[in-house]
Amino acid sequence: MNKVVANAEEAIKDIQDNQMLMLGGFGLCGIPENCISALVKKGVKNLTCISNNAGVDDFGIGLMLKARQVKKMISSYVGENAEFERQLLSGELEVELIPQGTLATRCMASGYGMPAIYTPAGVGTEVAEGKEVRNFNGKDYLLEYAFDSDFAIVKAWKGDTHGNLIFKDTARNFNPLMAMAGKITIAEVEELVPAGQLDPNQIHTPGIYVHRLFQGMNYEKRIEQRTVRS
Amino acid sequence: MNKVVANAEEAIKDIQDNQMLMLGGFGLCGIPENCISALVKKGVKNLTCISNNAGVDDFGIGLMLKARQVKKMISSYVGENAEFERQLLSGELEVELIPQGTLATRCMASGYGMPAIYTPAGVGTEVAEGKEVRNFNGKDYLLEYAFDSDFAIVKAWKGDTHGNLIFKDTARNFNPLMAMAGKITIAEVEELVPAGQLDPNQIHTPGIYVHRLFQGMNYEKRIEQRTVRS
Amino acid sequence: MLDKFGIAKRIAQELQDGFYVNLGIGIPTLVANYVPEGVEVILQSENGLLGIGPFPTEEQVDADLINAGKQTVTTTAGSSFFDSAMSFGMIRAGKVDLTVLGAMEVADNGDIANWKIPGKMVKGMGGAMDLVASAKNIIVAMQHTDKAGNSKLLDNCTLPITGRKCVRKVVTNLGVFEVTSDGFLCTEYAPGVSIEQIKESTAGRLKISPDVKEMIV
Amino acid sequence: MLDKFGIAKRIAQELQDGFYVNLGIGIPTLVANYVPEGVEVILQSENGLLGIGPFPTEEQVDADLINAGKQTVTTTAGSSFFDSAMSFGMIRAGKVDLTVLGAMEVADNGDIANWKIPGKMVKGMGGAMDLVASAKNIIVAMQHTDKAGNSKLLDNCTLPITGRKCVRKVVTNLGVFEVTSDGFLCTEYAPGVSIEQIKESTAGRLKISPDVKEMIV
Repeated sequence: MNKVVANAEEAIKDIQDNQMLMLGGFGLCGIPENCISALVKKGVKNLTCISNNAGVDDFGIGLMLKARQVKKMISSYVGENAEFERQLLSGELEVELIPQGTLATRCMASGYGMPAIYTPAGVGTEVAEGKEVRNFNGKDYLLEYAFDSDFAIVKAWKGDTHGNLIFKDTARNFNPLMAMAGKITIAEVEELVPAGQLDPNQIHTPGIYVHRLFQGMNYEKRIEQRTVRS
Repeated sequence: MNKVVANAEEAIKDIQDNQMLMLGGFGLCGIPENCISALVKKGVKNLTCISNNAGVDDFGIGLMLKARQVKKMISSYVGENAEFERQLLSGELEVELIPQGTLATRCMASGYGMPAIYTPAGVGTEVAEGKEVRNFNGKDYLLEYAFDSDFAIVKAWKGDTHGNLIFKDTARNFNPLMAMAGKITIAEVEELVPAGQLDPNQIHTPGIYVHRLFQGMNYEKRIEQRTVRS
Repeated sequence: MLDKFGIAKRIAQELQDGFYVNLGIGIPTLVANYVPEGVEVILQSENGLLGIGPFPTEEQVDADLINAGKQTVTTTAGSSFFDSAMSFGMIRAGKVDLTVLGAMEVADNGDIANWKIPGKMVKGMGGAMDLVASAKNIIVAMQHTDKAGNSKLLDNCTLPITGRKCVRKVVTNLGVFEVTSDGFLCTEYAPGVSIEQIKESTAGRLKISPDVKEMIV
Repeated sequence: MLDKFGIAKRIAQELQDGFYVNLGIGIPTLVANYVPEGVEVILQSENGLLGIGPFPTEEQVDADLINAGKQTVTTTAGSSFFDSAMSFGMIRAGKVDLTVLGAMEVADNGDIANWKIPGKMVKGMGGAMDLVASAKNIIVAMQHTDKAGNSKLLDNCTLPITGRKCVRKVVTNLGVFEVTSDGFLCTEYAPGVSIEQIKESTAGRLKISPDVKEMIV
């Protein structure tokens, strides 16, 4: 029971062309920087990526877009990325936009073995097109399906050798949900400790959901909107 | 923003006859001892109680049963209680048995604003009678509805004046789920601290779900199966 | 007529002590600056935070602590972090007392459009569709007309909608408008604005409340 | 013929390094005592714990730390606590590698009955229906016959069932039986047990594997 691998290259080595990946993070906050770099280096292509956002031109998933590795993005918001826009308009890139809460809950559904969930988000809008609508207690809901992703790649603050994860602040976001949802889940952590060092009451993601992890390095943690008090 | 009330009597004072209550705990572990005592003292009647178990004869919900306050129990397992058995066989008490995971997930659904969930538990059994069955990816699931409970009463380890809660060990169990699910949620805590004292990364139940709480006292924490190493 | 700060100030009057509030990007964010004396509200950020504090000092800046607009923020005493499913869970379950959003168009039945303009690059709805479908009390903060002078309070939205029949109240630079079964009901006009001006600037069904009064901001 | 410890020992041979395992009450609990050398498994308790340790010493006893049988326990290094929804979530999602349960009856199509006896006070299914409906690999540990000598391996369950077509393997005091589309397949017989005895004691469809061998425990 030691899920630790040496580094990002080792962790992602079995990811193949045409697979589906989930990537944690909200904007550039809590993204798996090391694995993204390794994916760019590996050059794997035609990926379908589920991630709330698509990075910026020169950071995050933007690096994979620039290297033309992404066939389809499944996201809730994809602004702030000129290369993204170019590929989308030229038809090189396919995009599926999903309400943010629906995206999150579809991840959770996978991790909880629920095949589908009902949410009111998008009822009566173009998001509802082709979807089943059902009324409960006078309110309409859409049936939305759990994701079925080959891999989930997440970034945590602390992790132990059993794969237990703890996230920090709003860098938590989609990470624990995607960690539960991958057929194979890969975690990179800022601080890796032996099993037994983390308080079992404070674990956000139990190790049963995590297949491999490694100690990440050189985190840049770029800030999109640096706002300070005057 | 101060949700603190003086004691259990104050916390439960608006609970009325014929209402529905959720009570946290698994067996006698993590049950809201103070509120149960106050409910017995108040003598409120004809309650529908949702709780994984029904206590033992002289402790936990067993005390409410003995005082004939419970009209209906909704539980997954109700052994270990002679008075319970007597009332059930005499027709004084109604019981609805629900698979444990279904019980937990129906609480979560309430707290997450999901009107219903799909679970495979009980498919093909008498639990499925009258319920909608739906096949997803070759497997059958039952449609199960979110609970709609007037009150949820939970027991936490630590809480702050904003209602943020932290649970300890397996005394967590149903407590955070029910805390999310009550129209009004009451928490009793072993240690009450001012807002700002608890680490925001370690909160199990955010205060938004908790309407009032109080510092509990004289916890007995009875053990059902005291097993020790020889 | 109000400027954006005035709109935010007026909306701040809707806040009640103990409210949990979600403020959208733009004018709604400004509402946090005008919380009335003696009122304590807790701000929710849908990326997973209850208890948004002020912007950080240079020393406090932490890349792991941002709001839904991706701005660096701080926390207040009693804050908590959670994942995105719980965040939208508490919104969906009606635990957030008030949601304030910007909009491009609002229809007189409460429909709202604020996520997509045909012909322009679509960036996505983010959490807007979840918020409008789930929140129990939604106030829209926006200019009454667009830059060309066209009303943004309409019979029907012309843009793709974000949610149906969900807006309860609209606060614009011209006044306060409740959404009723009879369309918009003007209950307050901004200082220096005439009822005539409001009528001219509103394309949707509009009634003027018999108790209409000048807004106090 | 095996005693209950022998059944537990044989099931322990199914454990693989790194397995997450849920052990039911009774004989299944005993399996934890026979984990093979060099194999590390993590035990899940459906009341919200991964990493069940041994029973506590008198000094370690903590009322807040119990297993699903309500016994006081301890934790192992790397354990974690979670709520009941996540606990059954990970079970439902197939993250638990092996589930070992007791049963009153098993049918030759994999149906299991272990929660209710008509005419007796019904205590409830607890987590049993969730476990049998969700677990990807279920082994039943039980006596081959009831106290009156009637087979518990049947064509059809006579008792109300807990789950349909879910049992993969049955280990009894007489042998090991895989559930196949042709019914029970006996792959091992217990020391001192004859094939004849197994045939006589089994009411459901039964085949004897051509590779059948004596169990090593």
